[in-house]
Amino acid sequence: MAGTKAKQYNKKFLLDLLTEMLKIRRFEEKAAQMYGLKKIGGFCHLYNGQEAVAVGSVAAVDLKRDHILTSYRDHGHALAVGMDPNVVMAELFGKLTGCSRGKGGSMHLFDVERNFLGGNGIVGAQIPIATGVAFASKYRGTGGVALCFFGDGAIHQGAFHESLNLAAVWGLPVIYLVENNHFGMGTAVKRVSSVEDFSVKAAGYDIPGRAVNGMDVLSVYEELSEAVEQARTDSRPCLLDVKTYRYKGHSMSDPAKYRTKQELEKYKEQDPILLLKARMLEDGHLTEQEFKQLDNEMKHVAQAAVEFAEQSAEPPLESIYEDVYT
Amino acid sequence: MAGTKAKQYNKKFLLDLLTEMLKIRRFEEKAAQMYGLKKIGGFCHLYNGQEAVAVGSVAAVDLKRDHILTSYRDHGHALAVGMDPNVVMAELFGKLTGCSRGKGGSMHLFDVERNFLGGNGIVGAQIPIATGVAFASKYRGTGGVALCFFGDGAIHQGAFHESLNLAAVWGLPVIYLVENNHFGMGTAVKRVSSVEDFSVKAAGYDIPGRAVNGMDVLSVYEELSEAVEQARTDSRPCLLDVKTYRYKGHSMSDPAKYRTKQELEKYKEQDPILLLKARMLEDGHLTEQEFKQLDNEMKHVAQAAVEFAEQSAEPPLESIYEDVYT
Amino acid sequence: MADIAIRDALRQALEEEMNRDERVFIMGEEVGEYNGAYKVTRGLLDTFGPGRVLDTPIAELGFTGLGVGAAIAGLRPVVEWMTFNFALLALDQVINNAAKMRHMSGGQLSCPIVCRGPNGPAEYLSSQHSQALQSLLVHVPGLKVVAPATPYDAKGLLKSAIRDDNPVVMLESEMAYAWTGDVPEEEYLVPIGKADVKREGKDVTLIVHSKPLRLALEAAEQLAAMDVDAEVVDLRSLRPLDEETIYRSVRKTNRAVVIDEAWPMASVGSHVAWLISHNCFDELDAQVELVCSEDVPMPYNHTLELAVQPSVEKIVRAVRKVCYIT
Amino acid sequence: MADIAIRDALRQALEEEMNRDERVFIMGEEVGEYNGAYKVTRGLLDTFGPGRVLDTPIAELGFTGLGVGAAIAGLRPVVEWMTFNFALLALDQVINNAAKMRHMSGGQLSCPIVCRGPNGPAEYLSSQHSQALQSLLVHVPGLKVVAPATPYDAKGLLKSAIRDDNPVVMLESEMAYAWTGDVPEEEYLVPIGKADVKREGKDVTLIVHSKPLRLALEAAEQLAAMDVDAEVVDLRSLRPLDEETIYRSVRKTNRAVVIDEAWPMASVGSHVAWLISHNCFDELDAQVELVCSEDVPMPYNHTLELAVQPSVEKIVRAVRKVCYIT
Ligand SMILES: Cc1ncc(C[n+]2csc(CCOP(=O)(O)OP(=O)(O)O)c2C)c(N)n1
Ligand SMILES: Cc1ncc(C[n+]2csc(CCOP(=O)(O)OP(=O)(O)O)c2C)c(N)n1
Ligand SMILES: [Mg+2]
Ligand SMILES: [Mg+2]
Repeated sequence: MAGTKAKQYNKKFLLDLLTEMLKIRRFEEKAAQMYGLKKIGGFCHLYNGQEAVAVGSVAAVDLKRDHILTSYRDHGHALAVGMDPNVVMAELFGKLTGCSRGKGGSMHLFDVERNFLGGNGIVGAQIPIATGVAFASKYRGTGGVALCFFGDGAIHQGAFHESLNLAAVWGLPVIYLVENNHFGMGTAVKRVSSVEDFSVKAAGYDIPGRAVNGMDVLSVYEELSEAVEQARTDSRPCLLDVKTYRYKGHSMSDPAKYRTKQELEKYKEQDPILLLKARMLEDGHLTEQEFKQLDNEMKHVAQAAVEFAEQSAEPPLESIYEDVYT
Repeated sequence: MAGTKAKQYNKKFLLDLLTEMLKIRRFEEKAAQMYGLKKIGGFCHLYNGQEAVAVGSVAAVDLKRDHILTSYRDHGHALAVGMDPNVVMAELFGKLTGCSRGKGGSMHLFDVERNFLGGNGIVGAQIPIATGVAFASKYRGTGGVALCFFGDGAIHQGAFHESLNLAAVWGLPVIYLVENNHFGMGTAVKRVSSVEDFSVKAAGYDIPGRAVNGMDVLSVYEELSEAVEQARTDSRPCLLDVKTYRYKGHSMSDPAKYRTKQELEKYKEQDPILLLKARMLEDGHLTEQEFKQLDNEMKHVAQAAVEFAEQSAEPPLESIYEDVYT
Repeated sequence: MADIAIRDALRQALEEEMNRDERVFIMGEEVGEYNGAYKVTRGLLDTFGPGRVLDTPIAELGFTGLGVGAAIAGLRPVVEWMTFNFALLALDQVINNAAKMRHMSGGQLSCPIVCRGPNGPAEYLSSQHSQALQSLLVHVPGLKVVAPATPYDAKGLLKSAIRDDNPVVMLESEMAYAWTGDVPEEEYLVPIGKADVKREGKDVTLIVHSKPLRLALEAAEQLAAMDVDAEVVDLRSLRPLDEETIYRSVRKTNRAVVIDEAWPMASVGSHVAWLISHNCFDELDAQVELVCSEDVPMPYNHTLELAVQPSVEKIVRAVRKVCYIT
Repeated sequence: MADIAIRDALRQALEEEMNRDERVFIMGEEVGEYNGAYKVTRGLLDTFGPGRVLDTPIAELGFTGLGVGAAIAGLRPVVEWMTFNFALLALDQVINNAAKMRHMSGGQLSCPIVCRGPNGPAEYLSSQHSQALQSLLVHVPGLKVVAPATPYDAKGLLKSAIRDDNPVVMLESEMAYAWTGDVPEEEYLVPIGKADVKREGKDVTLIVHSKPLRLALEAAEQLAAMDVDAEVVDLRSLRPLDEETIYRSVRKTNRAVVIDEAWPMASVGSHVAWLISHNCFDELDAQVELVCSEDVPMPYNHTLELAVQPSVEKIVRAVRKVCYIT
């Protein structure tokens, strides 16, 4: 889990990463607020604290040919791939203008045009699916890589094991990225896992495995760039254990009593937004005022998304019979 | 995969191992013959060539407290735990006197009194079940170990992964024994596995793993003795990759065209029965004539089993409603 | 008598049975330290300790299979599935193993496992999280399936399920955990296989199970105002099914409406509707109506998800049909 | 016209569709080098190479999920399940993902996967290997399910299934692979969703699907000798169900017997029996009878396993009942 290389980045690139992370953070705060107001219902899994993972990873792929799949904790990935926050918020509101026409909700965001294939609610189910997406890319010779996010809880599902073996035997360009936020619901990793560093599991499939600092967006970007490049060139899978932390409860209904305030505060000291901000300030790529302004913009984006969602139409009753078959 | 230690064994012990292996060999030959005569139907998976694995393992456990579970290729294990060949053959004939009253057939041999819990037809399904049996032993403090046999094909099932993690996290005394006969049906291990030595997978669960020579009954016995002792003492799982070979096709209907005669002949040179016989001859524990006599006895045992099965009654029609609920 | 919620009735049942029989233990995701995703197991970890209340990894196939193994080895596992949607991953162990163990061993083995958890739609959860999957389990001989809808039945049936020597699946409902009702102070059991007439009537029989019981009772009230006296039969047990109670009622009322929150095809609802059509052919004054969920996946939008499910209005409409009230 | 076996009709369909559309590929256990466990894929590896005919590890959940991923990424996978009994391991990917992809993405994704293989009892296989599991799949909206019983229907339906933009499950029968029948030389399709009247008659309608079709036709012959003229409706497609063809026939004959080799509860058989009871209420001269398998797991003993299943005799008996012939 090395720090970022001494590489130089241009301002625009860094600003983009910062913008994306801020956008997610402010969007999630708005979503939480709207959940409180009962504009959003059901399970709503927020991404606060983990922004560097989606943003750093997405920056490393080429969404013209690469694909992204993740779990129900998918707002961050949806925004990172460039989905319109309005359309995402409208989906959370269950509106017709939502990306999934109000059928999917928070757990099922999709954007086929951006190669973002969801948004899956069954823990671990996206792992074989992403493996199949990589298979399709290889089959067609597109050069595309599949990037599959899943949680530290999902790694114990049999689907993980079956997929890694299949991908290894068939040489599929898929990156298995454990978004290790140290908890699966209320369960700390060490209570349900026999190993602490998941990247050791890679050896059982004779594929590369690495641990990554998921609080540092540039670390994530660099590790992913390397992994994507390798998967693309060698057509082989790899396994990354990306360590991060979620600030909120598992879903909106979880008070998160299973961890201490101190632990949370400790992680917040390495907050991915603050970390990048500090580096940019230091490098002279950002001023406090620019940051404030950017942050305000993102708050407006989130607020505008709410207004868009509010004003959007409910899906008509007859639509229950749609989207079932072609 | 060390050779057997220079340990001394007494004649009776060695003779017992030899007897058991011969019993299985002759029983299987009889079963094949009866299958040809259509006295036995369906899938019939023979154990010829693998005798050392079941016999050496069973010799290492204590069936008063330890349990054994295996797949559909279960005749060898059934006989090795001491089941009456008559009762086993009667089950293959589907007779009322069979261990499973003619309900189970070849794939579903059980003997609860001998702690032999089957005989499972779903590839890999016995792995979590055996894990649960080990759980029960630990729960009750019996000191019992569960010995779980499964094939090289079964290791790619998700159930394997889920079970090993559970057993490792909960400290369950279960020995996961891959009966690696190099093929899952017509599929050579290397075509479906990203690793050749399965014992490397143990590290992914932080448990011990070892490769074992499964053609040498004393190697199997020694490795298993050690593993059983360790599992019993430390209450921890382990993974053994026991290399063996099956002489017949996958089931009676398989002509086994996927391998060469030479490959088969090469393995037959290390035949587990011949290997032990040679050692015993050398050590002066056996004469050619004693061997002949023993072999004849076992042929008689197999023949007697057929006669018993032939003469046994068919289950009555009403029995279809039995053994469904208590 | 005490007025308690279904979740508390279930917890009482677990607690009483764990006190009565030390072979009983409970495992599942978040059942321990988190006190249960829906708080059914609240306090049990404190009372019985981590040896009998076990938090599992997210590995439905593995831990359900572990339960099967523990059950055939003599324990009495209660497996909590966080929801039945996730239990699709475990279906192999339930259908191929738990339901078959006694049979394929010719009666040698028992598999006294209880698998329980919420089934059926909750709210705002979209299509992967809102399925009523009882049909898949009720189809299978070797299993018992119960579906209580009151605290009294929930407690009494769970206690019976734990004492039953067969595998029992128990359907609960997230939406109904908070429903309250009277439960006696003294110990009691509700036998598996007995339906319960929850309201007597003479004009039409409503046959229902699980949480739509409330809809049926409410519909009966509305019908009373229209001078239609509805009898409400709560199946409580789906396998075995108490056909006699159903027929006795229909032979009195000559009209029947079956209510099932599952999809229509190959469902418990359409099966019961056929049974009545078949066995009360000469006594029926009208075709048997089925009120079920629309034959579509569940949408996230709340208006749509309500439109998809059975409702009081739909039940009343169906009753008017069978009573020829225009 | 050529007289060919069902297995060859299926192979022709695969070959033609693979020639027509290079997005079509096939994968499963032993489909390649072994030419298929039941020889349906014989020769396809030679013709299309290992890139399009893939032998998988034994990992039903993994490779079915891989198929789902390949399908949403634009390919047209045909997944062969060695039998449906093993597909219970894959059910999560079929029910939670394949059937939901279009819906939860609000119509953005299609999942044109075909899952096929033998379903239902073969011979001498006991309870884990002899299940007719169509009810579990037919229950689920979002899937299509077809069940041919002649070479003509098998070929035409498989071609339609592969071209269909929805997930299609196809039930075959081990016992029927060798059944022969006429298949045109020129290309043709059988539309999904259309039943076929396999024999015209006026006195009673037999409704059937899959391999019991032969029993129904034979029963019709025997009935003819008794002066009962039976019409035989072969459903061919179970979801969508061609209700009109069923009702048209029953409205003519006024009597119906449904035949299904699955267990009775929550089955396709009892569902169809209810549909007829409901929609032909005024036209029925007798209750609708259901001839299905006994409600027990399948025993190994051949006499018992035949007793458990539908038979010509049982069908004739049921027809006599609905015709009031004593
Ligand atoms: C198969 C399955 N089992 C259980 C659940 C319920 N569940 C939803 S999220 C979750 C925890 C997952 O933890 P992790 O994989 O670490 O992801 P995170 O939520 O931390 O992002 C559980 C148990 C589910 N959705 N699917
Ligand atoms: C879940 C499942 N999938 C497929 C099968 C069909 N099948 C039976 S045995 C077998 C090969 C298993 O090979 P291996 O595990 O190496 O055991 P071996 O037969 O060599 O002892 C297959 C594919 C099955 N019984 N269960
Ligand atoms: Mg997590
Ligand atoms: Mg093998």
